[in-house]
Amino acid sequence: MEFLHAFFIAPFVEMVDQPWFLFEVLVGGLSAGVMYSLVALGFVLIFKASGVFNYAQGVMVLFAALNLVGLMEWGVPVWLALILTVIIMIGLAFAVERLVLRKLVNQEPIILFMATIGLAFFLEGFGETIWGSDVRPLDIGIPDDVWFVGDAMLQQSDIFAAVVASFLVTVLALFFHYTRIGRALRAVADDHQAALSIGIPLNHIWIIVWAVAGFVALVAGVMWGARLGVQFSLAIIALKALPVLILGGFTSIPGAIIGGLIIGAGEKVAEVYWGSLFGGAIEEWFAYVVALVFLFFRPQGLFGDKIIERV
Amino acid sequence: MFIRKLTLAAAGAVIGIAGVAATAQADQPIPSLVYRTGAFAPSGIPLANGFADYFNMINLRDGGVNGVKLAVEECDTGYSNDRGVECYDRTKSTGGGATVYNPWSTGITYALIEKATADKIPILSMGYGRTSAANGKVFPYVFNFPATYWSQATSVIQYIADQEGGLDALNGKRFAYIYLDHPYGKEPIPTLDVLAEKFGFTYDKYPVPPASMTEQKSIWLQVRRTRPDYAIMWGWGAMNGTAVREAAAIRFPMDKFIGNWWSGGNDAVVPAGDGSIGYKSASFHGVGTDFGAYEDIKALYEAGGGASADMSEHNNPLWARGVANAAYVVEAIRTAQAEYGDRAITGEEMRWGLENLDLTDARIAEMGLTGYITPVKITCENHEGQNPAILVQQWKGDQWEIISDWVPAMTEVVQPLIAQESEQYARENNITPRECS
Amino acid sequence: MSGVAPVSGQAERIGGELLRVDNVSLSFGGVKALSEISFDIKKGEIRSIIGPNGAGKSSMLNVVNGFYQAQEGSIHYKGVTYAPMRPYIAASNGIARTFQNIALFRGMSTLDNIMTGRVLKMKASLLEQALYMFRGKSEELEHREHVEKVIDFLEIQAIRRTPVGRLPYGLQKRVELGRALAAEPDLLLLDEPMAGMNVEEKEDMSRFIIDVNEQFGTTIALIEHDMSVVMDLSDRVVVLDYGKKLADGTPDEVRGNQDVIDAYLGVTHD
Amino acid sequence: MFYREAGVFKTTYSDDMALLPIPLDKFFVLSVIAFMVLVVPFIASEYWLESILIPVLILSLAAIGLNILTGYAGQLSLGTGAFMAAGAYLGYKFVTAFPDINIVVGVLVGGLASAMIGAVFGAPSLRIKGFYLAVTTLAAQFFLIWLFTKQPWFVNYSISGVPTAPPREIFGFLVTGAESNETARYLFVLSFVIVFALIARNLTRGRIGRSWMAIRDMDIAAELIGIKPLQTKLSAFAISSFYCGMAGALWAFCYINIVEPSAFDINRSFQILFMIIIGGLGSILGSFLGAAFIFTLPIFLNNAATGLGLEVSTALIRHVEFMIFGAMIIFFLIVEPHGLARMWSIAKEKLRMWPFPY
Repeated sequence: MEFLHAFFIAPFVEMVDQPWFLFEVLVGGLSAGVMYSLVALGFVLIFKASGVFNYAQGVMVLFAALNLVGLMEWGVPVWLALILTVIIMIGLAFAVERLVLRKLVNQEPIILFMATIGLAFFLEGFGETIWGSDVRPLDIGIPDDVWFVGDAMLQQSDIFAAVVASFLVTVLALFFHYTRIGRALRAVADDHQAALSIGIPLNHIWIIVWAVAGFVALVAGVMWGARLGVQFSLAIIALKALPVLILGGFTSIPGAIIGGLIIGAGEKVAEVYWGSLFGGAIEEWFAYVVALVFLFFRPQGLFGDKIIERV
Repeated sequence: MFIRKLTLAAAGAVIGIAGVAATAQADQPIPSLVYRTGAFAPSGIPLANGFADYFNMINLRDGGVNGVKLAVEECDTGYSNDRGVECYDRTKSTGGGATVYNPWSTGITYALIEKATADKIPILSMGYGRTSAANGKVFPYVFNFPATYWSQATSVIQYIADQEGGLDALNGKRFAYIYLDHPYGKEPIPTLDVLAEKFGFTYDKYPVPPASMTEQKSIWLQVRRTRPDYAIMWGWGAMNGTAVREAAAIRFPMDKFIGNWWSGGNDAVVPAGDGSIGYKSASFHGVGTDFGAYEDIKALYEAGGGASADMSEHNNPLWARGVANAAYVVEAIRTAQAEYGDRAITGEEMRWGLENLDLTDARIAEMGLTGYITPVKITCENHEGQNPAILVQQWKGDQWEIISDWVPAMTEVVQPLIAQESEQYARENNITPRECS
Repeated sequence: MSGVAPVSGQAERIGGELLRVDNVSLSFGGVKALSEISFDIKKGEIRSIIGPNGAGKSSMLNVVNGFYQAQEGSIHYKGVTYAPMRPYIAASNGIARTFQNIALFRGMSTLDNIMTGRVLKMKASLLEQALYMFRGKSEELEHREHVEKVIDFLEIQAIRRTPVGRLPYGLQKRVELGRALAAEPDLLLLDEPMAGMNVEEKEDMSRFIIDVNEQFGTTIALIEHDMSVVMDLSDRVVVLDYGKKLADGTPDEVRGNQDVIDAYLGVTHD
Repeated sequence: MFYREAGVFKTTYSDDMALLPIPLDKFFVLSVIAFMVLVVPFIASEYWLESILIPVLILSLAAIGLNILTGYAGQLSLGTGAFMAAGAYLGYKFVTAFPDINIVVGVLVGGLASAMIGAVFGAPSLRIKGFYLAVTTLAAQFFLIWLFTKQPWFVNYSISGVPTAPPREIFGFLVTGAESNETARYLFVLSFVIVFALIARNLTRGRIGRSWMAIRDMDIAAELIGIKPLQTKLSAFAISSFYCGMAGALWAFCYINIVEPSAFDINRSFQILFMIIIGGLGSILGSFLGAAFIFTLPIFLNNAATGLGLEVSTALIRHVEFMIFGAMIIFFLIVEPHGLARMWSIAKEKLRMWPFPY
């Protein structure tokens, strides 16, 4: 009885009692969600264009951030470090296409998926070999003051992250709609033959899309690194992008964003209001279990394409 | 179906044996269960460096302890319990048998107590591990001087009371206890429960899962809502830096945020930048490079034998702790050698050395560590030492500064708990406590 | 098509109704794939379904063995009415099939593929299988013997141990037929068994179909594009176009039907 | 021309379907088993038994488990660690609740409990597949580990949450706990592994194994020939988890001697996945090869560095290890998706032809 009360009634009473706090929790959750979204976005880009489920996206985020921090530690100015990191990520795209994707073309998706797990491990080891495994603070001048909205305290960095994320999404949307390459990428998602008929070889499409995903990873890495510091153990958190994808659908960019926000806000609300009931730390698995339950009802995700099986 | 494995195994065997043989028999093998990789590396690296530096300095300066070279053999545990056990098994018989284990992890310590006891190798869990192992009658092979977690918890509460104007002022106070969800973080909870009841304060527990310890947003949101009078932290690895950072972000008053001595390294305060100024933590040794023996360590670095990539790391209390730990080990070896002769001693002899360790101020001065490590005297029944106490240090933005005198533990609270827990352990495991006369 | 023996002895070979499709309609998201189709299949006959591409032939077979569930109509099989049919019911009541695009288990050997055809007849418990004792062993042996007969019948002894993914197309088709035969079906659904084959392979396959029908008395429903094969093999033919039934009758009747001729020659409907 | 099958004529299907139809193979396997049982305990050092053979054998068992699910039934799982944990914690619970019942039963109960949990988390596999399923197995990974860490009931309310394995005997020999002799533990683990490897072999070549592979290769066709997808997938999940659960219980009881969560975290799940990819998907032999390879590679690297007199930091070795694993996964997927097991059979084929090139 007591448990039922604590589960069904008390949390809601609290929410109504202290609306400013609920607001803060939601904002905090959404800002965590933006981070998931940024990782998920990279997944979606690659999945749409090449059908590859890139498990390594989370590690790519950290790899990009680590390169940036590492270069900055060498005294490279921020702008140059950013450019160099983008070049590194493009180089990575080339290497992945040449050494991995090209050799696994026409393999089953699950094989490619496992190959990206291998890639994730390789990148992690490679990044740590070069840069070491310390946690590195990333300071590129993202504001870290607070604003008060009524009683609620908002972190400027959270707002900043949200702004950057929406900017990035807008840029990507424009890129997909108004550039030749962008249109080709969309075409290839629907039909590989169609893309070829536009005159862009499939290999190039792959390189481009991995490079774009690398760029998204860098943005995510910067936001993330500024908030939590840069180190590879964050890859575990980056894994949360997977349930986000299930929620949002594997092929939908808006899905990745909205899925991320739902997961982020949901897990924070669950943890703050219900966590202590179960001994805390339920946000470890909350996202995955939500995804699991969701799969029973809508396997294609909120915005994904419906799966039709044929013989 | 097994044969291929055997071929592989055989290939490994050749190299495996070569590896084992690399440590010469005459040296004193000192396994070091480090974690230079993974999420706990930020804390583990300075510890491992300080630990190695002191031994190597002794080798360089004195040619070892009475002519016996100290051979440090590192094995990376990643702070994971099972890999700690693997490392133990892997290193326990190298070079004529391990001298003593310093697991650098409460979880690994718990995992090794029975094994090491069966193998007759002592464990020195300096300021961590199983608190009730302070009872040397039940745990002859485990040492946890100069203070245990339970003692530390009482000292921290005592310190808060001192700040607030006496133990009575604790009544009605609310604390937040933020801890790594690991044997380490759970260890002081029974004591905190006793203290809460005794002094009438309450505390909320916030476990931080090791797998995602850099994501603490929801914890600090709750701290912000409950507005506790003090926040106490048992954190480690990347958790420390994140916690201090998040605390700064919600504008939690830093001088009311007290970490235990493992949350008092540079890794805890650097990530938050200026936001962490004023953060406090416990300690049980000095900090900085202002001690006599440091000249010899500098010589080691000049000779190219230092472990730290950057000597600025030596301002980190965790590096100092590695040095302190090594210094205790060296003194225990000396003690054992005085009894058994100047040669590489066995684990069993080392146990005797630890149990008869009597490190006086005079001896500490000879070592050039005055003000750096604290005197201890170990007896057969008490493996925690006689006067468990903490220092409180505060982060000033570029360095730590000791801001308190020794805050003694409430031994009257801790001792009965130790007795009770260790006796229960003895009962459950059919151990007859030995006689100490 | 020379070389295919004329069907003989129809009178005693063909029995009563085995399966009847009643007013079946099937649509995918608003697009009608089949509308109000009815026909029957008699015991022991070779029944063909023909029609241009996209006529709904494969969908028809899929409805019969329950892979697609028709929104309307019912399937009567061996005197029982199913609305709709379910795959497991179909398989366990003796309906087996092959597929237009080969649906073999590519990672498994020919032998194992055909053995899977016997799966419904094997009853050994998990424990018996785990220990390879009692029924776990005896069953394997017993069914292996049957499968070897199928292998002999289809003349594929030499590729017994080869993973089917490595076999040429024609042989894969044959293995797939073998898998269906291993189930000792009462009704065998063949979806374009000769697609993509050369003349010799087609002759072989035709021979197997006739032999199956004659030797084992298996009823066969066949989709095929090659008209001469259809006309030679079939007892009766159903013609579909745009999901509708155009004609139904003996090969000769169908051949003379004006609608069928129009459909095949591409005359626009008006 | 020493290794050959020519001249071996099988006159019954029974002979042909024997576990090892080629006499030389049979002789070979039997002698390896005999060697492992009769010779190894006498020649292997404590270090070898305790730090290499025991863990490799246990991990082989877990790899067989995952191979049943992923290699045979085609369902990718990233939750192997959690299913091992289920076996370890529930096995521990059972063993401490019924101290008089034989430890063998304890390990089996751990396996059974894990099998049930595996079946529950396998349930979504009916509707989803591929990486969708992989994500739900991550749910199992994170949820179960959380559950075992958070609920003190699972560890009998031990303060540290890291209880030690209780000492238990078989035929008067201690086989678990810190006091037990490593040879006894080795033989205990080995007998489990031999028995269950044989059982796995029987299962995978029989009806249920063919059903698994049919579902893996083409689930729709499998359903249409009468293989029930739900039953087949769930049986794969349950049996796979049974193996993993036993491996988890053995890991806790006979290897690290403690019951604790970090041994079963997501890295363990990946480690075992790597074992089956490198060893060979869909191969029992490959499970052994992969386990031995992945487990000994870091030790090998370590000793190689020391042996060559290189001053390499422990951290660097670990990082290099990650790189090598990652690169090898990609390499094997590209060059030899059937892993070491296939390389072994190619070698055998070569041996059969030897000394002729064809």
